[in-house]
Amino acid sequence: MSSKLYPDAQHALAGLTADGITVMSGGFGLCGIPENLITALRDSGAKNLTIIGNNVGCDEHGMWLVLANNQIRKVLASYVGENKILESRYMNGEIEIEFNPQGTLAERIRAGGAGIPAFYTRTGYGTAVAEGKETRQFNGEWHVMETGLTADIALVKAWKGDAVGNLMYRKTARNFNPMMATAGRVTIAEVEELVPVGSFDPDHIHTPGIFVQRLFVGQNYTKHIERRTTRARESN
Amino acid sequence: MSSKLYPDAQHALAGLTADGITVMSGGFGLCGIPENLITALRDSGAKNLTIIGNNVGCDEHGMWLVLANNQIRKVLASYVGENKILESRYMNGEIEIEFNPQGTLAERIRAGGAGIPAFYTRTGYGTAVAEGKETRQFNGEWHVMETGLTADIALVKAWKGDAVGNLMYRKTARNFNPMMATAGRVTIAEVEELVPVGSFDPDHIHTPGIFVQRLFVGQNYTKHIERRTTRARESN
Amino acid sequence: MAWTREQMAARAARELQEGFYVNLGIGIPTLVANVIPDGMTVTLHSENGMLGTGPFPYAGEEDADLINAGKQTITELPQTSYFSSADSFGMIRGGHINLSILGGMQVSESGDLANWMVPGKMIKGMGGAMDLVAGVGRVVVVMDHCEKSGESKFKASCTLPLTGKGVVDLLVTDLAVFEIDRRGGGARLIELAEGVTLADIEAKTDATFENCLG
Amino acid sequence: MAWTREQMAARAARELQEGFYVNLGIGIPTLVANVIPDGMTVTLHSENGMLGTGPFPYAGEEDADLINAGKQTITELPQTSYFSSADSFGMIRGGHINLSILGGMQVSESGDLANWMVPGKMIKGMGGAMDLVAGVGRVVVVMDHCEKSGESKFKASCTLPLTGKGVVDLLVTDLAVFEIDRRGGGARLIELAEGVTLADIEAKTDATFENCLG
Repeated sequence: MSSKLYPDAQHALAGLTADGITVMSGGFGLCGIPENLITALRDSGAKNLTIIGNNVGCDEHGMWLVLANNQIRKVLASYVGENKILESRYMNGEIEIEFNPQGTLAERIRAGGAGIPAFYTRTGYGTAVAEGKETRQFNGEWHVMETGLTADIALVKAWKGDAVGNLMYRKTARNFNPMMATAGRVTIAEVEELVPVGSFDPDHIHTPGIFVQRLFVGQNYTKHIERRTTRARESN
Repeated sequence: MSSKLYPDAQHALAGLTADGITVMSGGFGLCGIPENLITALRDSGAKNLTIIGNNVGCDEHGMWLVLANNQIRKVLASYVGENKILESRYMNGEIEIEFNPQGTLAERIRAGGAGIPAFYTRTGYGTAVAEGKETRQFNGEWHVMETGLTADIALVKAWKGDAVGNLMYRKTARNFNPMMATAGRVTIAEVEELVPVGSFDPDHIHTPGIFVQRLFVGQNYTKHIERRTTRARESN
Repeated sequence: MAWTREQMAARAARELQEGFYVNLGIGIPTLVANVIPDGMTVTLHSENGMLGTGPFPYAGEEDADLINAGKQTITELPQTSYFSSADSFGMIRGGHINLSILGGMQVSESGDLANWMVPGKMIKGMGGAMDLVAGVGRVVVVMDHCEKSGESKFKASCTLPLTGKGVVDLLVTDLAVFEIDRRGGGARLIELAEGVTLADIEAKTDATFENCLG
Repeated sequence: MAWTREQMAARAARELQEGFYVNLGIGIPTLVANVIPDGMTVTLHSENGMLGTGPFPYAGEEDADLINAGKQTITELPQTSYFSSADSFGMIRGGHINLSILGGMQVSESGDLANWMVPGKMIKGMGGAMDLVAGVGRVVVVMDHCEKSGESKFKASCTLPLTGKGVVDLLVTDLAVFEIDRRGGGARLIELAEGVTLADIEAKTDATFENCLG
């Protein structure tokens, strides 16, 4: 049997990176990002990348590593704060950012993976987001046409996975990962734990293995927390 | 706290049925159909219903009960075989059937629930399904515009549910139920088992409670099997 | 003379109803979570993929896989469910969230909202705000009535790029509360903060509004 | 003189490749599951919401919640996953299924397929067939070469209402195998069933085809 299992991120990315490709990368902020794959993407040195993701890391973390290594030409994201290099490059015109409303971005990726080339949404009507896009009334309300997104490779972070590529995510680390898994021409998943095939309850699987072409167990997760908020313990 | 819990199907449907309403009903064939709600819908006597479902029951079972009681005016479905009353009424022009490709039907319901008024699909291009619909090229391929579907009430069958409306389905009984849960102006779910709030692993929930307005524990499930296929046990 | 942030949050909290599913934006709207009336069941939605957000964790119990849309560490509740971003915005866009309370830079008398960018300054992005205002059934904006410069933020028409056109139903400022008709029926002044007079509002408001004070 | 149903299924099975995700239609295509080459991993998709369909259950172990798209009771395998109909057709429409093998009433030389209705007869519906032929990367149709009346089912153009236009890549009949270019490049005869001659095919085929027999 051909195996989807790879020993590490570098091997899992081998042969897939090249200058100018489009890369989807899961995560919301630094939550649920494919840390190992991002590092391997940086180490690949591939240039002029288009990155599709809700964010582009934040200072010193996540996709910032690839950005700081001058590998990114264009970004599709909904929010890029807390990222000084990106700010300065964007203001200097060195990098292109296409801002997408977060739900539109999520739906565009879901559509791309599901073979839907375009759909209509109320989101963004009457705003800069609708400029240059077709608008149209349905049920008396104006809508904007948005198109599906796919990528040359999709980098996905899951909690547990098995050798056929079935994945489960954990808590809010799920976010954009499931849709991106469907929208990569090649989808590479890193997991915290590899479980034996058959150990998942098949009703619990979030991403069926059909969407995952390569899989490996990630290492040394830092899981940096952007805003550590806590409450005081009630005294007895 | 306002409760979503009702004692049975009749109480859960109370006040929601009326002549001429549109009803979504989950299931694929007789698998995963809301048996209790279908019986209660029949007993309500509401007429001129539009039924949205993959099928309309089969002889003596499922939505056939409502059909046989002369309550249905129009059907949106992908397959209506094994249903003699429907056949004869359709051939006699007594009932209208809008045939939808199964995936288009599923996506239209998903779109309706997700606030997408229309989307494009390759499915059906160049066929009778595309007649009267807008067609359009994306990426050099012809597509058909399909619209989102919602319903006055959505009748959903789940395996387990809790008092806030969180649902889990079982095996292939999931099918159309999750999308329909999102697309009913009022969604009523019947479950085989009510579990305490907090007993679901929140990563395993298929339908978050936000989509469910009313819930009850169903009784006397027949779960009729349409095609009982088995294999011989290997001799030792 | 004017409401505090906490008082603005408390006024916004009066829009909550039993059983509501609510999305709270960053800033003052976050404070609404602290003033949900006792005995009222309100489920908080976080657009990064969670229904039923709980309080901040105890120190030492933070979970990097469990954050809200403001990227703060939070906790789950017994009723919590997790889902993907696509499903999360399906809830928003599909009209399943009853109420969205969010901050604003400018609101117009026709219900336009600007809260995501200032030309010439770094654009951080709109995040989920455009989806929320376009999809949620009722949108409440909480913001200061005026800029520090004294310029009214409640305007005849927004001068900043819009987040949504005709999307605001209620505006709570530190001075007053306005109902806005998204369908072009205009704005109505319905409440004043303690010690604020109609003359104050008239002096500090660029928008046209009907006086509907009790 | 002509292939049996089993032989047609075996020929269709030669289109399988290691690691493929495959959807099998009702009828002869179902038989393909019995002739998957030993040692080859092929995952069967059932469009009602399952990847990794297993064999029929032992008598007494049928589960009404576990059926395939033909509504037959089946079993699950260690790698099985379940999902909704929307997700299932997302797999199909999104091009994630490698191969669809399905039956046909008529196929045209340009790859049109008709297999869902006959005017004047009861229309049962297209089920998932239109989605499969529109979405799956490679579509193989398995059908008898002729009607019982002797009329060719492989035609210059279909006379029955279409399931899809320009969607068939390979046609396996009981007499021969044809490759079809969806992009208008025409049909090519590539194999004959044992004992069948080119003259037989020419006599029994309405479609124009290029003879590419080895």
